[in-house]
Amino acid sequence: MQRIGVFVCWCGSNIAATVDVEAVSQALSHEAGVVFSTNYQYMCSQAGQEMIQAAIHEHRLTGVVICSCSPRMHENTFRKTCERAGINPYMVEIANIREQCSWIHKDKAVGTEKAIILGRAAIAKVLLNAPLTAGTSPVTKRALVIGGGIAGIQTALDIADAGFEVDIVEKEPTIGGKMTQIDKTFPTLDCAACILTPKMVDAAQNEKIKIYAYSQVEAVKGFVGNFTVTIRRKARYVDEEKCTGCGLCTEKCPQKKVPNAFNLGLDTRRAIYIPFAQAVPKIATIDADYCTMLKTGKCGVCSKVCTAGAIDYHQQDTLIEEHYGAIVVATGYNPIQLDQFDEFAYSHSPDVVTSLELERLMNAAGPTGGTLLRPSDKTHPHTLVFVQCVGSRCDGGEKGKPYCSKICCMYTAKHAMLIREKYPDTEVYVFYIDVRTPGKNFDEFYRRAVEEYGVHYIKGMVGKVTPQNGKLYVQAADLLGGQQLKIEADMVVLAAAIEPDKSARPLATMLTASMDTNDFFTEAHPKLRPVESPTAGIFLSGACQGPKDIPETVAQAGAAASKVIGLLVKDHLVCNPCVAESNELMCNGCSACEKVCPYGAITYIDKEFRGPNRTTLLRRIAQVNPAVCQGCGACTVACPSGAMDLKGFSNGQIMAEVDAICR
Amino acid sequence: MQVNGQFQPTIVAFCCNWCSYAGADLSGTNRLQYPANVKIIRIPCSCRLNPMFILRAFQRGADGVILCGCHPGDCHYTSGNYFARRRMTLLFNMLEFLGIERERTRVEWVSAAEGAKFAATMNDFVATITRLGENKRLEDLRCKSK
Amino acid sequence: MQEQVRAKAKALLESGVCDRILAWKTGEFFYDVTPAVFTSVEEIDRDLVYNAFCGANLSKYLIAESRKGGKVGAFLKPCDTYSFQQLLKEHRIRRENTYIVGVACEGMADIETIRAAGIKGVTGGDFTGETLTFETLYGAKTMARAEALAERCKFCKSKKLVIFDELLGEQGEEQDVGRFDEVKRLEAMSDEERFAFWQQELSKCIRCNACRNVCPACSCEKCVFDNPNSGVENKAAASSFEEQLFHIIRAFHVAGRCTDCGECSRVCPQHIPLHLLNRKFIKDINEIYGPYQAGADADTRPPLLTYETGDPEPRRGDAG
Amino acid sequence: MKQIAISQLGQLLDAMAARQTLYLPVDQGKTAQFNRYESGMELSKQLNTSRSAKDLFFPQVEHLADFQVEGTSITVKPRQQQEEDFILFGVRACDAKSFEILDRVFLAEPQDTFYAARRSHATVVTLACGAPEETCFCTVFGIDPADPAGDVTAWLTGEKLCMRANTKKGEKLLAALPLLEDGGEQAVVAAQAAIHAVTDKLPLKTLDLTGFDGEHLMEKFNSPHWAQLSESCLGCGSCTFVCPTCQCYDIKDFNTGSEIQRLRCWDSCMYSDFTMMAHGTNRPTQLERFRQRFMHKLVYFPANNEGIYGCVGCGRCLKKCPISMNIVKVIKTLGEGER
Repeated sequence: MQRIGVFVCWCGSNIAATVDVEAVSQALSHEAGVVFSTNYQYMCSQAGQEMIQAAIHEHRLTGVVICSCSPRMHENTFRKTCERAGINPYMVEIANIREQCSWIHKDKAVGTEKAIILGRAAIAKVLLNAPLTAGTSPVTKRALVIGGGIAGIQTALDIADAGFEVDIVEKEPTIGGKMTQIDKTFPTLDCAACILTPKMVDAAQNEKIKIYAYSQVEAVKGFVGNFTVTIRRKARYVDEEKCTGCGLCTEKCPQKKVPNAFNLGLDTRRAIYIPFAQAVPKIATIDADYCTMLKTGKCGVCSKVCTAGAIDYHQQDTLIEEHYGAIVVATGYNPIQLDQFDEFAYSHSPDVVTSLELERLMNAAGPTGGTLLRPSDKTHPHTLVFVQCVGSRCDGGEKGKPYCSKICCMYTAKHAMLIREKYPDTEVYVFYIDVRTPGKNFDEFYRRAVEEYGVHYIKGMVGKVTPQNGKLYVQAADLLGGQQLKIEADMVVLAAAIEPDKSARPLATMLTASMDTNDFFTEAHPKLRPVESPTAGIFLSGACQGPKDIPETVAQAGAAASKVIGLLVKDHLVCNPCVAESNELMCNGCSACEKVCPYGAITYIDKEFRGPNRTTLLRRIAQVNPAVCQGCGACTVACPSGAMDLKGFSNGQIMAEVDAICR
Repeated sequence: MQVNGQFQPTIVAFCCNWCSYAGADLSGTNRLQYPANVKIIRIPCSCRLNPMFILRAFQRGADGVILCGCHPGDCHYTSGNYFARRRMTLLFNMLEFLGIERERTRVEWVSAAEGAKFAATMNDFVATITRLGENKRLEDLRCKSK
Repeated sequence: MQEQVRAKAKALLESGVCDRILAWKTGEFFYDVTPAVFTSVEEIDRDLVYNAFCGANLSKYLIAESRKGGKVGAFLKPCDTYSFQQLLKEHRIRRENTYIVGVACEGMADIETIRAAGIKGVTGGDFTGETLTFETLYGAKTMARAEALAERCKFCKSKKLVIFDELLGEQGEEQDVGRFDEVKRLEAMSDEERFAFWQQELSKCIRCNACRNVCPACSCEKCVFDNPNSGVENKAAASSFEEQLFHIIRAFHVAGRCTDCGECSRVCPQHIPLHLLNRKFIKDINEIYGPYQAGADADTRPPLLTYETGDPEPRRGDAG
Repeated sequence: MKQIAISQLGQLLDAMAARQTLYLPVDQGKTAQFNRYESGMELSKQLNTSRSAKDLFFPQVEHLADFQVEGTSITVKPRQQQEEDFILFGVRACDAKSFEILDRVFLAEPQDTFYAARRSHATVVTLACGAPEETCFCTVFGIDPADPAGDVTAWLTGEKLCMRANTKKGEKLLAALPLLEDGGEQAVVAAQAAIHAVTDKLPLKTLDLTGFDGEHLMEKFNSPHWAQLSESCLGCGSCTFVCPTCQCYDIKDFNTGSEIQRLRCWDSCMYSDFTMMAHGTNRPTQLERFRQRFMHKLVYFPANNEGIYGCVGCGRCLKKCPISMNIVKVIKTLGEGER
C-alpha cells in the first residue's frame, strides 16, 4: 500500500490569493492513501524542498503529490528533490493549481474546490505510479553519411573534424554529386568545381573518412547509437586497390558510343570510364550495360592496356556490414522527367534543354568545351527563351509538383546573365510566374540581370514551343503587357522542377524515417529540429529534406554534423523512461502498433509460450525498444487488446484521473 | 451536477503535453478566465487518447469531453495528431449514430502560443454544454449518487 | 456443390496435400451445421455438408488450426476469404500451414428468418432450388430462397473469393446492393430516435460475448473486457452504460479491420443488429477517407493506421 | 377451472397488474422477453422467450451490498431484498420445471435469501404450449407441455383462456379476478389432446438418457468424444445465459467513486476466466470447460439430486448456439446408443 504525501504550495499569493490552501491540504488529507498533507509558502524554495524531504523520511512516503505551478515549470525540480530523499523521481505527480486554477479563477470558493479536485486526480494517478528507471544504451562512435554530394561531403568533413570516424556511401562511381555538373554558382558567379573539388580531395585524404563510392545501402538494422548497416559495393570490374586512374583504358576502349551520363547524354564516352577528370576516387569503372567483353566475352582491350593489371571481369558485388551510432541522409535531388510536358517540345527538339543541361553546355569541361552551341547544329544561338517553373508549383493533377523548387529563379538569372555577358549579341527572355529572390544578395543579383544585362523578364507562362525549320516558335502570354507573344527562338531552356532522388523512398523505409507526400524526408520538428528526422539517430542534410541551394545545403550539412557530433560524443544515451511497453501475454502480434509508430521503435519476434497441458505455442509478439521510443502513445490506442501501455501515462493512471475528476 | 439548482457541467479536457497543455498554462499566465468546470488531464500527445477514456469520463459523470492537441503538422511526434484526428472523427460519428449529442465531444487544436484560443475554446465549450444540459445518454446511474 | 466439396476434401486428404480438413458438419436437423475438422474419408462421407445453412465463417478457426502443425485444408466462402486475408495481414494465421479451397456461395439461408416468417417446427425439406420447401410438424411450407436469406446475404457486398489456392465453382464479383441503406435510415433519424432505437436494442444484450467470440476480427489473445487489469472489465453489466461501452469499444476496435462478414448479428441470441455499428464505421471510412474494404487485399494500410495531412476535421455539433 | 374470452385478455392482465406487479412475455424487436406489464402490452405469441424465466428469480445482476470507505473504516450496507408480491405470467412448462431445479440449488442450506425472497413473493402462472417446435424435448425429462406446473396453469383454447389453480397462492389469485367465469374443462382436454398430437411427432422425443448417472461418471468424463464435440466451441456464454437451469455466478465489486457496490452476476463455465479465483488454476482448455457444462447437467446434478437432470429440454441452446453445438448432440454422441 502506498503512503502518499501531499504538499500544497501558496506560491506567495499567486495561489493563496484565490485558493484556500489550508482547506485544500485539509481536504486532500482524507483521500485514500494519503498519510501526510501540508501547505507552505514556496514549495520550490530551499526550505520547501527540505520540508518535502523531511516528510518523506518521517512518514516513509512512497509517493508525493505537489499542488503547485505547472509541471512544465517545476516537475523536474521536485523529481530531483524526491530522488535525493530516496524515492524514485517518477513517484511524483504535480497538480497544476496555479496556471490552470488560481490564475484563471477569481472566486476563492470556486478555485479552492477545483484545486481539491485537481489534487485528488494527482493522488489517484500517483497511487498507480510505478518507479521508473531510465535505461542507457551504448553509442557506436562512427557515423554513416548516405550520399556523397556537397551535403554529404560537408557533413562528413565536419564530423571527421571533430575526431569521429565517418563513412560516405555514394551510389555513383565518384563523390561530388550535382555540384560537379554545375558551371558557376549564384550569386557570386564563382566556379563550382573550383570550390567543390578541394573538398572532395579533403574528404578522400581525411584519415577519419572512408568513402564507399559505387555503393548502396542494402539494409539497416538497430536504433540510435547502434545501427548495423549492410552496404552493397557494386562491381566496378576494376580493382580499386590497383587502379591508378591513369585513364589509358578509357582512351583505348573500342566501345565509344555510350551516352555520357555526366554530361547528361549530350555527348558520349567509352564503356570503361572515369566520370570526369577530378573524380574521387579516381578509379575507372566498366559500364556493364555496354562493355563488349562482359556481354559477349570478346574484347579485353582495357585489360591488355592496363599496366596495373586492375581489370577484373569476374568481379562480383560484395556486401559489407558496418556499425554506426548515427546516420545522415544526404541523398539529394534530381530534375524531374519532362515526359509530361510535351508542350515545351523537350523530347522533340534537341535545342530544348533543361537548365542542368545548359550548365554542361556552358562548362569548359562540357561537351562543347564551354562555348554555347545549339545541340542540333552546333551553331551559335541568338535568341534564348527560359521557361520558369516547369513542373514546379503545379496545383493538383498528375503533372508536376505542388511545391516551389526554390533554386530555379536564381540559377535562371545566373544563366541569363552569363549568356548576355559572354554573348552580347543574344536576346534572352525569361518567362516567370513570380521571381523569388529571398536570400543574401539574391535580389541584387536578379536586378543586375534585368538592369545591367538587359534580360527580358516577362511575367507569364509559355503555352507552346513548336520546332520548325531549325527554329523554335515560342507562344507565350505577357500578363503585365496583356498580350500574346510569339518569339522565334534558337534555344529554349526549361527550369525543370527538382525532386528527391528515387533512392530516397526505399531508404526511408529501411531507416523507418518518415517522408512527406513528395518523398522529401520530414524533420523531427519543422521549426525547431530541422536537421533531425523523427527517428532518433537519423539526421538530414541537403535537398533530401527539401529544395535548397548550395549555401543552405552547406549550412544544413554543418548543422546535421553538429547534431551527430553531439550524439557521438556521448558514451551512453539515457532513455526516456516514460515509454511504451508491450505485455507479451496479451500481444496479438498484429502489427497495428508498428504501423503507427513514427520512430520504428517496435519490432516483432516469435516467442514460444507454454500452453495448457504441457503444450507450447509459438507466438509473434511486439517488442518496444526503449532507446528509440519517444513515448507518444499512438501505439497504445492502436492496440485492441490493451497489451501496449505507456509507462507514466498508463491506461489505468489516466482512467484514475478521469474518475477522480468526475467524482 | 446541480449546484444551488443550477446545472454545472463537468468538463474533462485532455491536453497534449507539448502544445495544448502549454497553451492552457499560457492562458493562466495571461490571467484569461474560463470556467472552473473544465479540468485538464495531461497526456503526452493527442494520439494517447483512447476512446475508452472518453466513455469512462461520461460514465463517471462528465457532461462534455474535449481533446486539445498540437495543430496538424506541428505534432511533437510528427504524426500523433493525424492519427488522433481520424480516431476522433470516426468515434464522434459513432457516438452520434448511437444518439449521443455531437456537441458533447469536441477536438480543438491549440498551440503553446494560443493561450487566448484555449480560454475562448473552453468558454465556448462550457457554454455549449450548459445549454445542452446534463449528460443522460451515456450515463451510469451508479456513479450519480452524489 | 456438396458433392464437389466432399470430393475435393477427400482428394486433399488422400493425396496428402492436407492432414485435415476444416469444413461444416451435419447436425440433428438440416440447419444446425457445425464447423468441424475432418481427418478421415469416412467422416467426410458421413458428416461433411455444404448446403444453404453453412453460414458459419471458418476463418477464425484457422488462427489455432494453422499453428497445430501439419497442413489444414479449409473451405472458405467469399466473405470468409475476406476475413482470412485480413487475419493474414495481421499475422494471425500461418499461411504456409493452410490450403484454401474457395467455394462459391449463393447466399446462406437463415433459420431464424425462416422461423420469423412463421415456418416453425421444421424437421426437413429441400433447399436446393429457388423455392425452399419445408417439412414441419404443422405440415409442408414453402418460402422463396431470396426471402429466406440471412440479412447479410441479402445485402451481400461481394461474391468474389479474394484469396484461395483452388476454386470450386465460379469466381464471383463485388456487388453493390445497398448494404448501407439501413445505416442511412438511422442516420436520417433525430438523435432522440436513434438513441431510443439503440437503447431498445442494446438493452436486450445479455453479454454472452457470442458476437465477440465469433468475430474474426475479435481474435485478441485476451480481450480488454475479460481482463480484470484493463479497468473496463464488465462481466457484471449492471448499468445500460456497460452495454454501450462494450459495443462501442468493440466496434471501434474492429473499425478498419471488420470485413462486414455479419457473423456478429447472425449469432446474437437477442437479434441485436450489431452489424449496423460496424457498417456505420465502414460507411464513414469509405466516405471520409476513400473506399476501403478490409481483407480485400494483402497490403493496403487499414484506415486507422494511416493518415493524410489533409484529412477533414471531426465534424462539430450544431450548437458548437 | 376458470375461463375468460381471449378478447378480454387485456382486461384480465390489467386486473392482475392492478393487484401486483405483473411480468409476462412480450415481443421486443424480433424476440420475446419477460417484461414488466404496462397497460396495452400484448402477450407474445412466440413459443418461448429468448431468455428464460429464471431472470425473475435469479437476475443477471443482483446488487448484494454496498461498502462505504471512510478513512480506514468500512461500513457494509446490505441491499434490500424483494418485499412485494408479483405475478409471473405465461411461463412454459419447461421453465416452470427449471424453478424446481434452481430451488434445489438456491433454497438448500445455506439458503440464498435474495432468491428465496423472490420465490416466496411470486405467483407463477404457467401457460401450456400451443405449438411445440422441433427443438423441444421437455418430454424426455418427464415434462408435459400440455399440463405445466406453477401456482396457476393456463391454456389458450382458441376462443378462451382457461385457468386452473394448483396451489393456495394460485387460488388466491384467481379468486381475486372477478372477470373470470367458471368452466373450460372440456376445452382444456381438447387443447391438451392437440398438444399431445404434436409432441408425439417431436423428432427429439426418443432421446435416450440411459447411462447418464453417477454410476457412469468416470466413463462419461473420460470419453474420447469430448475433443470432437468441443473443438468448434467458441467459448461464448450464449447457451449458459439463455439456459433456464444454469445457475453459476461471479461476484464483482464496482467502485462508483463514492461507494463500492457488490454485485452478483451470471457467469458461464464456458468462459475462460470461470472460477479463476485466487488460486488462478481453473480449467485451462475449452474441452474441459465444455465438458464441465454437460457433465454438470447430465451426470453430476442427477447424481446429487435423485436423478433429476439439470436440463428441461426447452431447446433454447439448440436455437441460440452460434455453431449449433448443443446438449442433444452431446447426449446422442455420448449416449448408450452410440457406444
